[in-house]
Amino acid sequence: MPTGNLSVTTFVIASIIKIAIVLWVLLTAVAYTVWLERKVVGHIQNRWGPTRVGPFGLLQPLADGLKFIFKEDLTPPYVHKFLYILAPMLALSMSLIAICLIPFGNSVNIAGMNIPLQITDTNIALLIILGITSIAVYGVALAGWSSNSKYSLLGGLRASAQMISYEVALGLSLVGVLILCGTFSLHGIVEAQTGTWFGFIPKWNIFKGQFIAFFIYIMAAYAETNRIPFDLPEAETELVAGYHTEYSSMKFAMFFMAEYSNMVTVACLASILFLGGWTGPVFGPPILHALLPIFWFALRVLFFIFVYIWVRGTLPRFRYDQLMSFAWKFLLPLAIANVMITALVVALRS
Amino acid sequence: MLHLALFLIFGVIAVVGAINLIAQTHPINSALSLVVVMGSLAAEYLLLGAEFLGAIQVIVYAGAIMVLFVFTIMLLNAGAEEQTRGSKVAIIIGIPGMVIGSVAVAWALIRAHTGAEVPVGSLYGSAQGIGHLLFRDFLLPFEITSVLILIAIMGAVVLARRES
Amino acid sequence: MVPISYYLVLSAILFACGVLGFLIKRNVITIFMSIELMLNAVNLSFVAFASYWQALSGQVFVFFVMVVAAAEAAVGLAIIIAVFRTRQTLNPDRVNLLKL
Amino acid sequence: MIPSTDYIRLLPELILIVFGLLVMLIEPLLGEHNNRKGLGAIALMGAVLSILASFYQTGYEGAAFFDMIHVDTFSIFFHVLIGLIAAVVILASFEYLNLQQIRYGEYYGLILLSSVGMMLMSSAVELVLIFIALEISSIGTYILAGFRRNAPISIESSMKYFLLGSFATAFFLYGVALMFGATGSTSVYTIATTLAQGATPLAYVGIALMFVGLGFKVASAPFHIWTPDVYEGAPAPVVAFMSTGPKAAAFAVLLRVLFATEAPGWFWLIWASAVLSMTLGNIGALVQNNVKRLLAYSSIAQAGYILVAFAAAKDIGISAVIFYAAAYAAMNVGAFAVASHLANVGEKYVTLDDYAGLGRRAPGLAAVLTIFMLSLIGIPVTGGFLAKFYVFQAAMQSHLTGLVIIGVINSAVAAYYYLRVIVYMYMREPQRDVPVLKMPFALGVSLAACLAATIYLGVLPGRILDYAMASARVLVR
Amino acid sequence: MNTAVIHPFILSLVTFVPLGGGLLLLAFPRRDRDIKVFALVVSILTFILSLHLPVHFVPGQAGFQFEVNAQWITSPNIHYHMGVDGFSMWLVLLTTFLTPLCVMMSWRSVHGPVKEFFILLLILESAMIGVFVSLDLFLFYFFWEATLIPMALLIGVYGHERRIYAAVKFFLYTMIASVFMLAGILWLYAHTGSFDFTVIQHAIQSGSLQLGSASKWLFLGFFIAFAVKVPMFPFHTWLPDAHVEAPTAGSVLLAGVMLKMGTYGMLRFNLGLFPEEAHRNAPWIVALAIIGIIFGALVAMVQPNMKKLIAYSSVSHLGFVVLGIFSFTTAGIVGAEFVMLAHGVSTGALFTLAGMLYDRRHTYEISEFGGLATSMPVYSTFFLVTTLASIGLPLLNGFVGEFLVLSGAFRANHIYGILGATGVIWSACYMLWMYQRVFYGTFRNNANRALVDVNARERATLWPLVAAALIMGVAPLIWTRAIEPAAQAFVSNDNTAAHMLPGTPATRSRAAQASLELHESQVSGQ
Repeated sequence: MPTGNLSVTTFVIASIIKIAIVLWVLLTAVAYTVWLERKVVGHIQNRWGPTRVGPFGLLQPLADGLKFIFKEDLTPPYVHKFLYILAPMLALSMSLIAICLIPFGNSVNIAGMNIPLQITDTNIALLIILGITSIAVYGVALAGWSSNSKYSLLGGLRASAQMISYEVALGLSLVGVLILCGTFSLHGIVEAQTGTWFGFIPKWNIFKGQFIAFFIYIMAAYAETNRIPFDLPEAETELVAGYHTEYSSMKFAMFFMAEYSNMVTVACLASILFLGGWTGPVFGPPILHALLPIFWFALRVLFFIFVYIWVRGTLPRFRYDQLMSFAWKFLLPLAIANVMITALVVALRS
Repeated sequence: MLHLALFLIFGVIAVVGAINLIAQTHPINSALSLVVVMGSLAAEYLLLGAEFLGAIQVIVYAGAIMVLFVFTIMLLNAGAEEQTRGSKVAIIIGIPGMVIGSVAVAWALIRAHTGAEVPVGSLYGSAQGIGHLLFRDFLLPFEITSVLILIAIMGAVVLARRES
Repeated sequence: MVPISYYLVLSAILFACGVLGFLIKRNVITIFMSIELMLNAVNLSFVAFASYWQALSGQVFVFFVMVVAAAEAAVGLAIIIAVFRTRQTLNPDRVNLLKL
Repeated sequence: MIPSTDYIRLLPELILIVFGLLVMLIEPLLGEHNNRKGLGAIALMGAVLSILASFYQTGYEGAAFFDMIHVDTFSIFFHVLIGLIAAVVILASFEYLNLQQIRYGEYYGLILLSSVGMMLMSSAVELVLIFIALEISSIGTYILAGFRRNAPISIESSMKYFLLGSFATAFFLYGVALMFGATGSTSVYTIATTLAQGATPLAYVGIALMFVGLGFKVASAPFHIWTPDVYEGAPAPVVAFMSTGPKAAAFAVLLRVLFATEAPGWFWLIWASAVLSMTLGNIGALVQNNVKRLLAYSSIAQAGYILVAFAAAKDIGISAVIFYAAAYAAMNVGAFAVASHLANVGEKYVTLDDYAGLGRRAPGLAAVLTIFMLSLIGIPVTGGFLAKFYVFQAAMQSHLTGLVIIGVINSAVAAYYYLRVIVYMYMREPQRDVPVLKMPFALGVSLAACLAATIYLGVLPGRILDYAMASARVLVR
Repeated sequence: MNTAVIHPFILSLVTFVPLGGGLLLLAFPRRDRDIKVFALVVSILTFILSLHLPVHFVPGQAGFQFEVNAQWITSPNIHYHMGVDGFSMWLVLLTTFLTPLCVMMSWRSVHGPVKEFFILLLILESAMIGVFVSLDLFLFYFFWEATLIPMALLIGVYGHERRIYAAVKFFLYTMIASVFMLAGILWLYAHTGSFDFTVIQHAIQSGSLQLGSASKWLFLGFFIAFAVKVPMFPFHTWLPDAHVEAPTAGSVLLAGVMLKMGTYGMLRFNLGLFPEEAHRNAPWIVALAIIGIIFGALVAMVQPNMKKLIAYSSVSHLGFVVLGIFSFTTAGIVGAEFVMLAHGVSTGALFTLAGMLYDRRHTYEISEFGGLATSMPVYSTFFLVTTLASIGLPLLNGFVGEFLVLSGAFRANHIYGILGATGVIWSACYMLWMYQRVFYGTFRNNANRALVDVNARERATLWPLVAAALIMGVAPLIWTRAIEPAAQAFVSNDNTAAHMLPGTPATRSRAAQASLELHESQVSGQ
């Protein structure tokens, strides 16, 4: 939707440029997240991780990518062909669409034009992201079903059950934030977190009493992205590789990318919702004014991704029943309690 | 113009999806067709300015209800449906009834003065607006809905639980 | 600029599709999906009429319909699972202990 | 802020919700081997308290929650009626649950919570709330129908009920949508003022579609096909509940929707549906051998009689509907309570042959069932007689001679199959050995209550009739 | 003691004492003897109470006596309105007279639960009395329907082999027919706002209620209900079945009282409310009645079964009643009423006697008997008297009624009289032939040799019946005194109606006319 002082043409052009940049950054980030993961896990396990391809193995992602592209693309017999192909595309495209709604910073002035650092800003961005992530379940579920393999099916079943279950807790954990900020717009949420108490405690939501919500969100997000300790849908010891057992080559790469880009999205959201987004000390020349928020934001995202990897290297996998009861019997009541307390406090204060 | 084009595109998608829902024999195809219908309806809602509803439509319908359907289909490993003859009552009463009903609705719609064109988003269904209504005028239904959901949860547990 | 009646006609068509599906489909889950399709069609009508009357209450109604549909889906699928467990079929013609 | 009187106007529902939750919360706290019969007592207490609360409401009539509900004579009447039905059904279930190994907590919880829906249906004046309440009561009963989980027919009946019920709900909703389109409002009284300025075709079709939806709920023809199957498969006390409670509530909604809105163009719909219901119900019942199916067809026919009163219209017709709903509840709950007791473990004994010789084996039970049957036929001294008489009289008052003739002929035909039950009980020799359990105290109390209500309505209907008349006047204003 | 105090309550008492007794019986322990004694006491008490009616009845007074009228239900406007005139009073007495006898004759012959039998019997008595004393149409219908169930149960539970078929047939026939009456009643209420018989009658007579084309249907609605109950010729098929299968007491009450509910209804409602229609329809009704007389007699003649024979004879006798009613003459109507009473007594006696035979031999087949006069002389004597009474021998009760009916019929139309009179001859044929086959000749069956004659209880049952038959034959004036004014009221109402020119808007009863004249004279006098 044309906004501010931009004409339609410039809006379209700016959008295309933004999309290109964001996608490029995202895909690179995804690639290097994989590298980072291998590296960090390696160090946690007293290994080196990738070292051969490029300095510190920095070119490893490139090699991986090449390998994916040139692998033979196998389609097993007896699969439901249409859905089998659709599933990874669905998964990847949903995760890419989600990132479009994430703002990376305030708007910047380029050549007299006020361009927001975000592909789309809507009033209900958060809702749309929730909607898209809920659609993403189809990718996993359909992959599991269409492969016509029992491992895949079980993985798909687990994935969809798990994602639905944790989505409830995830959604509820956001309600506290929404009550505090009073908007669905991610931009608005960040703006509501600017400023500090006593000059040094930032007014982030996590410090406004949403730390329980924050932890619920983190845990639910791990489950939503099928990460350890909630990676039962692809638990290799039981299910070979879960829903993507039968996938290979680029189709497998799509799932892979979808998973990591989801991680990035989730990390971005966590930063925006709980840690103040791109807020931070801004100083120096105008160029720094423009870049520093992006830097602060990237820092937070990086932190979350690191935690992801850290957790993966540390924690064992849950059992399936533990996973479910954890969601319904622990996270959900906790989230509801958090919502109620937050609402009560807000109501009493006003 | 753009509005009409978008309406037509999503409308056609919705109708095709609906027909596909009936035409497909495998439930999972039907389910996905329905998801398509729901998605295009979400777009229609946006065209009508109901932005909150559009999002909720995707989250609740496509993202929750239909996932449940797909989940159930997978769980039961339901195959393509058998072509049995079906209930005679349904055919004898249902089809003529449907025809009569459609004619009646069509007649009513033709006679109703709803040809008015309403500009895009003239009624802006923002989250705030709906929220205000929900927590004021529609407070009681909103609260009572919790009873409904409680019953549904309880029922689902009771019915689907395996007897020891 | 799209006349409201276009939306209503679309809604009516979808509703009719739902009814037809309910009548001719021979799988309980698909039959249930047809019902969901009908509810969706109704929702579109509500939103269109809400625009027509400039009354937000029509949209609120849709909100409630969705909640109810979700509750219905939970119960309905549980029932279907239970039926499948006892009868090993989803064909309503074979679920015939009670003659219709 | 919401004034505190609003909560009083919602008090019966609130009490039911609290007790419904209480029952469900207490059950898991009891150990595996503890006696769970106390749960029934708690549920009963909830129902009774809500009835008392309904009586208490008489001092607090008026609208509440931003005109969502109206508490008036009409709604209080239905509140009390539904509360009584729930209480009696709970009483009648004490032994049954034990016998059929049904879990107590959920059962009582569902009964109480779906009663909340029914009560709200009778007081709601906003289609949104009516819809939600309708769904609460419907979904509750869908689940209850499948509660005999080790019996495939029970879950099958639940499925049929669910599918057709939701189908009907969709029609109801479409009707509401068109009504909203015709008037721009979903509030019954706003709709009334808009419609008073002239109705569009949309309103006609809307009313027709809403009637289709509600017709399913009250099991009136041609929307009745689910009834026999569902009633046969569902647990007998649940059938007692769902053949009366939701039906009464749906009739209340129908009354509000048709009369309070002064909606146009439904007369012939109702007329045709009444004739069809009576005829198809009675003809269907003639050949039934299963008592629950027989009663199911009978309930279709009874819905037809009530619709006759609808056609009669205005205050006298409305009061006839209200009175009939009460009488019908008394006799039908009673009949199903007896059936549930005789059905024994696994509902094995539900055919007429199993009732043969009951007059000798269990004279008391047989006598009670006889009275309920006589009431269903419409024999004097019972509520059924006066109810039917009142209905036909109302129709005659509105010069619907044709409808009355069809109705009275139907009620004469109906005598045959009700009589068959009596004939089997007293005049046939038993074919096989059918054990009759000792009558538990709670069931005895519930039967006595139904019996007392049936006779009371048949002999001293004055107070209830006056009350029904007052309710009717409130409704048409 | 001033017995007038009791006047407003006497009808309620008579009606509800048996019901109260029946309800008390519910609480009784299952000791059969106590139950029987109690039932007997209650029914005799009712009879004694009902004797109050003829004692305090004022024969010359027009209208209803012992009236009680109280609002029962406000909306719809239903009154608890009771009262008797000459017709209904005697029918009440007939009922209360027969019931104790029924209790006595059932002393040993109940096959099934005894307690319920007597409860049903007492409830039935209440309902039947209620039918005769109700003056509110709703109340009338209420009791009318209420008689169905106890009777159906008496037949269905305590009857013989094909009892279920008979009970269901009886129930359905009468039930289906009576709903037409219900429709009629509702129509009348819808147009007058009242169920009260007198109010409606006045409304019709004064012309404030224009029946118009509906009157035909109203007449037919009421008529069908009553015709089935009587039963008139094409509707009679339930009667033989019901009689054959019913226990003795059931047969007695059925023939003795319940059939009279039909003829009473015709008299009270078809004639009372729609005199014009009655006149218009009289030809075919009379034709049916005569067919019933002759057909019933002929069929009775060929019956091999004693009870069936008596049942068909009832069809024949009740034909006389209808003939009398629709002759529209005072003599005919008084005769009709008298035939009702006489038939109640004599047919009751016949069924009682047949029942006694059944108790001994468990069969009703005439061919099984023969020569009983030798083994059971007393019984034979009773039977002979009753047979003669039924045939209509002068000095016995049957004669008076039939004579009056026939004279009335003659006055109306000679053909009616002649055809009706043949019925008397037929009845002599079949009754005497039956008597001859059963009591005279040789023993065809050895079982008959050892039959025991009537015992004391049975005599106690029979004596009142025979005595009543005699008294009614010798002193009919006791009865007709009260009946005649009521009959005259009908005929006079009728005449005004009959003489009215078609198209005249309002009908005025002669009484109304008279009061008008009186009023005018008073005005002019002042």
